[in-house]
Amino acid sequence: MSSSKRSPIIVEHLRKQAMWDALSRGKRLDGRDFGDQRPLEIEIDVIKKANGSARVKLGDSEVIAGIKIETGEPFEGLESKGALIVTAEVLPTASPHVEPGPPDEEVVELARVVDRGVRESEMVDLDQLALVPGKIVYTIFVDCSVINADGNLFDATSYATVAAILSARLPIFEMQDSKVVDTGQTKDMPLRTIPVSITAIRIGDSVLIDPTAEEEACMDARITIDTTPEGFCAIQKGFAGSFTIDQLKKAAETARIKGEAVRAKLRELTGKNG
Amino acid sequence: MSSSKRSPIIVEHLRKQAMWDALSRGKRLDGRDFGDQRPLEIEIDVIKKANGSARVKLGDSEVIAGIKIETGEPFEGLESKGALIVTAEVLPTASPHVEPGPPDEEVVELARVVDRGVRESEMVDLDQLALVPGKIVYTIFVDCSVINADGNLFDATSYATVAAILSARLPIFEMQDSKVVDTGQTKDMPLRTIPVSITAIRIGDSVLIDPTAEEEACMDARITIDTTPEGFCAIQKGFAGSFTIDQLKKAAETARIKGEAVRAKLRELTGKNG
Amino acid sequence: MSSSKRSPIIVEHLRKQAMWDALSRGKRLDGRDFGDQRPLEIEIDVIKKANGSARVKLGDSEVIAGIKIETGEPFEGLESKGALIVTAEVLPTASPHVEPGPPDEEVVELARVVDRGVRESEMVDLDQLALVPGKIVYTIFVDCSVINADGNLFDATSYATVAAILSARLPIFEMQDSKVVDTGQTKDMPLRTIPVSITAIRIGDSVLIDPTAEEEACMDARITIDTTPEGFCAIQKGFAGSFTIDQLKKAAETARIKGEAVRAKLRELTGKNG
Amino acid sequence: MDELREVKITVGTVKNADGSAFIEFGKNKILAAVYGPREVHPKHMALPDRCVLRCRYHMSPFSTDTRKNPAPSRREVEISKVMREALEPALMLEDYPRAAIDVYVEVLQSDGGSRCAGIAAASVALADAGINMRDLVAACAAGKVDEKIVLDINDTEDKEGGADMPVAYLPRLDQVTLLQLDGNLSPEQFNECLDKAISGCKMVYEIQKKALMQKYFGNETEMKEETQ
Amino acid sequence: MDELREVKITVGTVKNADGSAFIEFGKNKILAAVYGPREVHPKHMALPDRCVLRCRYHMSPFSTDTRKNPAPSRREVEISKVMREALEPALMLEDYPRAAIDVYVEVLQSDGGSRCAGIAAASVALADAGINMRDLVAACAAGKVDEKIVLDINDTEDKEGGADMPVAYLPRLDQVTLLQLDGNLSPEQFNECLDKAISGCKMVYEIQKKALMQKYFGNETEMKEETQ
Amino acid sequence: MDELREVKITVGTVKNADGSAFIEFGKNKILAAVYGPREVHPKHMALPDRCVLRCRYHMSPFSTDTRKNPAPSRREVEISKVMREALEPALMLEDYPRAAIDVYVEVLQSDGGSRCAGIAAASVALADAGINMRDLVAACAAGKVDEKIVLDINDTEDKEGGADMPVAYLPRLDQVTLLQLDGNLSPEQFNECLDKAISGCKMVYEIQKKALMQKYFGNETEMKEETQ
Repeated sequence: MSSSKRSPIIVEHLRKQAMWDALSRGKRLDGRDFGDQRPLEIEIDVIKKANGSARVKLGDSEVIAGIKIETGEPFEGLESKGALIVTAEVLPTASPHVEPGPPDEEVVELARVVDRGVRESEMVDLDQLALVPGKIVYTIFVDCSVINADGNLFDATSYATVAAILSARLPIFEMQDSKVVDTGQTKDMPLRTIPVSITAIRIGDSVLIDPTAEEEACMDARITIDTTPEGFCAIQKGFAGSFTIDQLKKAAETARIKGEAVRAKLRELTGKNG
Repeated sequence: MSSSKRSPIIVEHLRKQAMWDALSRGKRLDGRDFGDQRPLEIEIDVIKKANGSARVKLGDSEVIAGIKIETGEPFEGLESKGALIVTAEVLPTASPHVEPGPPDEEVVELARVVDRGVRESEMVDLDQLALVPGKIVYTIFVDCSVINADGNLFDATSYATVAAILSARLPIFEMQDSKVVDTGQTKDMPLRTIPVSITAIRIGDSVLIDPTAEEEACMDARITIDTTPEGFCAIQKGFAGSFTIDQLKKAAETARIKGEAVRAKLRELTGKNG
Repeated sequence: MSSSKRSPIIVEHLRKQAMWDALSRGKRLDGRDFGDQRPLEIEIDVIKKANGSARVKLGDSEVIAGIKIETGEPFEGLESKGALIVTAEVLPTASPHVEPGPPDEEVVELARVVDRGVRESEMVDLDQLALVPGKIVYTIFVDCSVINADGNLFDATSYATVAAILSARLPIFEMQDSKVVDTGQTKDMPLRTIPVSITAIRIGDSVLIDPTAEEEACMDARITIDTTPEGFCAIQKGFAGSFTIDQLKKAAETARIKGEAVRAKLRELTGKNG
Repeated sequence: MDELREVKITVGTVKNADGSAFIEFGKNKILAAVYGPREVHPKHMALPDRCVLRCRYHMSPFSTDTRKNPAPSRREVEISKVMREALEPALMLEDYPRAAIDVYVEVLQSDGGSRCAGIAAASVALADAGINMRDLVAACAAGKVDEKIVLDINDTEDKEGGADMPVAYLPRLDQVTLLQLDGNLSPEQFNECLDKAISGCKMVYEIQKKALMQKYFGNETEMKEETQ
Repeated sequence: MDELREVKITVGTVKNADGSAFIEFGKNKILAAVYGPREVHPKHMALPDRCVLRCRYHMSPFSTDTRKNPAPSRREVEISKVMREALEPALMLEDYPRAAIDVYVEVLQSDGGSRCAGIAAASVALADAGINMRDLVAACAAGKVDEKIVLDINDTEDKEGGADMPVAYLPRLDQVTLLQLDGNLSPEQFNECLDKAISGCKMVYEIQKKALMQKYFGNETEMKEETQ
Repeated sequence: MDELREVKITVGTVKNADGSAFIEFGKNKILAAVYGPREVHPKHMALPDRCVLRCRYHMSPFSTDTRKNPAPSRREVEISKVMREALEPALMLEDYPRAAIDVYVEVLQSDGGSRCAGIAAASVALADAGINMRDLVAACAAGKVDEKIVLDINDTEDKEGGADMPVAYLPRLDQVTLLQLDGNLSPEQFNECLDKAISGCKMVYEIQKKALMQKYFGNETEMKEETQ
């Protein structure tokens, strides 16, 4: 069951006051402009045992994504498509506030929002990933481990997921005597586009992208917007606050512009188009 | 592990006192005689997506039962029979005392007692529901959701279950190329009889049927008796108290008489015999 | 997640003091020498519904092991071998400190260490237990229930497991029309050797075998050593303390000598060699 | 294309609850019940200066085309969260320190747009429970079908190549409290779709108000409205 | 037909327990152990004016024809509940306020009637633990085989077309504390079956008493009985 | 045969942690992070006279040849326990009464000997967190391959007919805190294998010390060592 939580009142109040003072002067506590992303480092092929992998540092938030490709049964209603599953775990290494255990609602939301961006953009052409349509299909697991958490896990996890997919090699499976055999060979993943997530938060009247953990502690509302070169493919408003229609339309426009810069970086790093 | 619970002592004591006073005058707090059932409303086909459904109001207790019919493997030891599974959830909407979560022992008992009445009466002729005996059989799920709880959930849930089964249409499945195919057509469920549950409780020396939540809070013991036109098919004594042999035999007789009235109502409503 | 626990300080302190006093005089509180095992009773075929069973009393620790043999899929990577699974439950009957529920880390360790001794000794020739290699194999469950706990559950559970395996008869399954059929006949289990577990603990500078619960409450470290007639097959150092290299080598030697006596007892009881 | 499916809201359908509403939204049949403000258990979850809001969105096993496993799915966990976050901005939680309000939404029959219908019903149930609110939370989805932006998509329309955008909105305050998108929209389509969803929210808002008036003022209101 | 299977009860078989009993009832082999009265954990579960009774009925994986999954099944949850409710009326729980009594019943080998055998053993274990009791709880099933009402059905007789009625009974107080029925009985058969089960309970009661006497008074008692 | 695979330890890699280390040990890539000493939740788990040590060993789903289910396996539960017990003797837990220290070990890529590599990394992370320690815990496995006793077995060597003996060791105190064996060894082989594992531990110990020196004294140290 979903339930609202919060920090001690005084602390929350003082923190918000300092944050508001800075924002009212048009600046963030770390000196960035509202539309600035923190430094972004992406490294691929960091896990040799995985079929694809990436490590992303967005400011001090750090995420590793690893891909394992197997075969399995198709999803119900999607019998002639490969299956793609994104999971996320915020490791207890990531901050003093994480407890080991099954994912809570925030982590479930994180995994589902990242999954949605990849799925709805149709980044991977799942139509090409059925071995025996209706019976056996490729199953692509993208598992994300958040190693250090300093805000905006949505974007950091999404970039790690997308970079891992772009870097992945597809093992060539074949049917022999009605059994799946790994030929030991690989080929390119069938890719169509590169989705990019941009998350913004509202604090008072200010809307800023790529928030730190400190900024998230003061946020009134959050929005995560996934774009492709053609437009939008997934959106998730989060946190117990609201946006005006105008703020949403501006955030959407910002997501397109800032997203293009990240997309260029991903293209350059992986040599893939989309 | 099963464990006994209880309300505050004084409250329990005062409540019992008022209840005893009334019962000693031969009356219940809501004016009914000991052998009177509360008003019973049954409506069928309330959920169009289900293969059968019913909504039951017994006084202020309200239950919806919905049936989904699929195919699956038979139960072990019952290889040539269809599978019938009754589940129950007391929704957190039903009372301030329900917490969302996996079913506790009371809800497990509720589901199992309702299931037992249907199963032991052999209401549904499961012998006719094997597609490929030993391999693929019809699987009939009857899922019950208690929406509002005001006592005697056993009977309310049982009536919803029985009415949903009586109203259900069986989808016609066929084997084609060793795969199950839904032909899109339906037929009558193979029915044999109509079981009816009557629950009585003992408070002091009084035995009364169809208790309200208020009466259950004062009960010393409970008994649920399922009858068919021919006799008895399932019984469950519940709660941490006892009955004399004489009280049990009288309760059994009452269950036959009162059950016949409910059975007549079910026959009339659904046009089914049994 | 693994976490350290402990009893009240004073109690622990007083108990250790008395224990140290005795051990400094070269004696244990129950009068045994450091290398003495408590009386060991082993009875086989105690559960007729099982394919093999044994009841072991080691001092006041009592364990029943029962074997069920079925067919199933092989383990991954071990496609042409039968599957052997040892589980353990410390029943809540066993001591006032056990709570019913899923196994905690101590019980997980108990089951895995007992399993390891049987598995690594290659006691059962699993190569002979594939029905259709890669598809259907014999699955041997050895389930252990600790009925009363008075220390050294590792050895008591291991002896019960080994005795149950030695006493077991293998049902003869056959493939008929690509289905498994139980012929109703049985044959000898394919056995290779008899592993024996000997557990020692360190209290201060003393190393003693077969500890009671009282002695375990004072222990600094524990070591469980499984031997075969040829040497060692499995070891587990446990508890949050340490041994010197010299202590370990001596404990290993003791395990060989004391283990041989238990092995002789098992041979005699079951008529099996190994 | 710019019309809602048939929407019907009945207030006060669950006898034991402090507030409740039953919504039929197309083929959706959804029950919302509210308990609270009431004591928080366990106590350490209470907040000293405001109320804790808890929310459960759950689908009955018989509510879907294929039987739904009764255990909560990851989808239900996520919807419970966004639903709570969509309702919270409308509530004056600071009026009930140390207490909890529980909102239970049960989908008895599902169709497209169940989360919006659930939010609309929950909002009415909260009002029925007498909780102090800044505004009702209206909710409605818009989307894309065959490259056209349309209001209020049902099950059969919500298919491949389309897009679905559920929105929750506080009409008096002009605030969006839920916005999700599944599917591809061009920048122009995005703006059109958002505007259309907001217009749908406003239609739902009228139905919500009418249902509450109907319960609390009954035929009197209806007659007044008819004579206006 | 009106005879019990062989029943043997041994008292005090589990060294660490405050009370215990081992029953062999036909092919059933069942252990019951009692801990308490003792402190309740967690404390908020304690009752100010009486003792909490907790009960677990559990089957060992090797106790059944096909291996039983060690996790508690719904059947075990239900039997734990009816077993507790069958025992509770015999106990003077008001003598131990704020405490708990735990009853653990482990089926090592199962046969027909394991819940009755378990109740009988648990009742003896409670007496062995020195708990204040109004009476021992005797338990026995009767049923229908081939249209005849018979006492104490075993595994192989309990099949399709039959009926099974487990009963628990306090002989001194003439109170029934457990009554279940699976299977079809005519009104006449019902009365006959219940009476037969009660008569079986009375036989079990004698065996329970004898087992306790045997432990506490040993051969002395046996000799006395023989000379009577 | 008596050489370690390549071992590289980097200290302080997890920004938020109180102490951390990243170890590459052959193809193992393992992260260890330490939080504490800090308050214990729930409070009743605190100990009045010393610190509670908690330990989690966990494998990322992508760390293994076949994808690992993210839920903790029984193997991970056991390793978490022996890892904690291997670290505890090195820590001065009595210096932090009523507090807890949490050690999280995450295997990002696994190879043979991951528990030893994890212990080595965890020990360095504890030192980096400033926890009072009697010694670093060094760890290394030895084993049997083709009837020969060898140091530090990797994944491909660890196969049927072999043996694997992971060991953890406090070099300054000459104490063994972890010893496991899987596989058959003659008495002579056992002694040889244990000695070889200890010698491996001593090599790992030097690498651990160097990594800590590198972080805290940087190039200065390196230069000093080179001139020695």
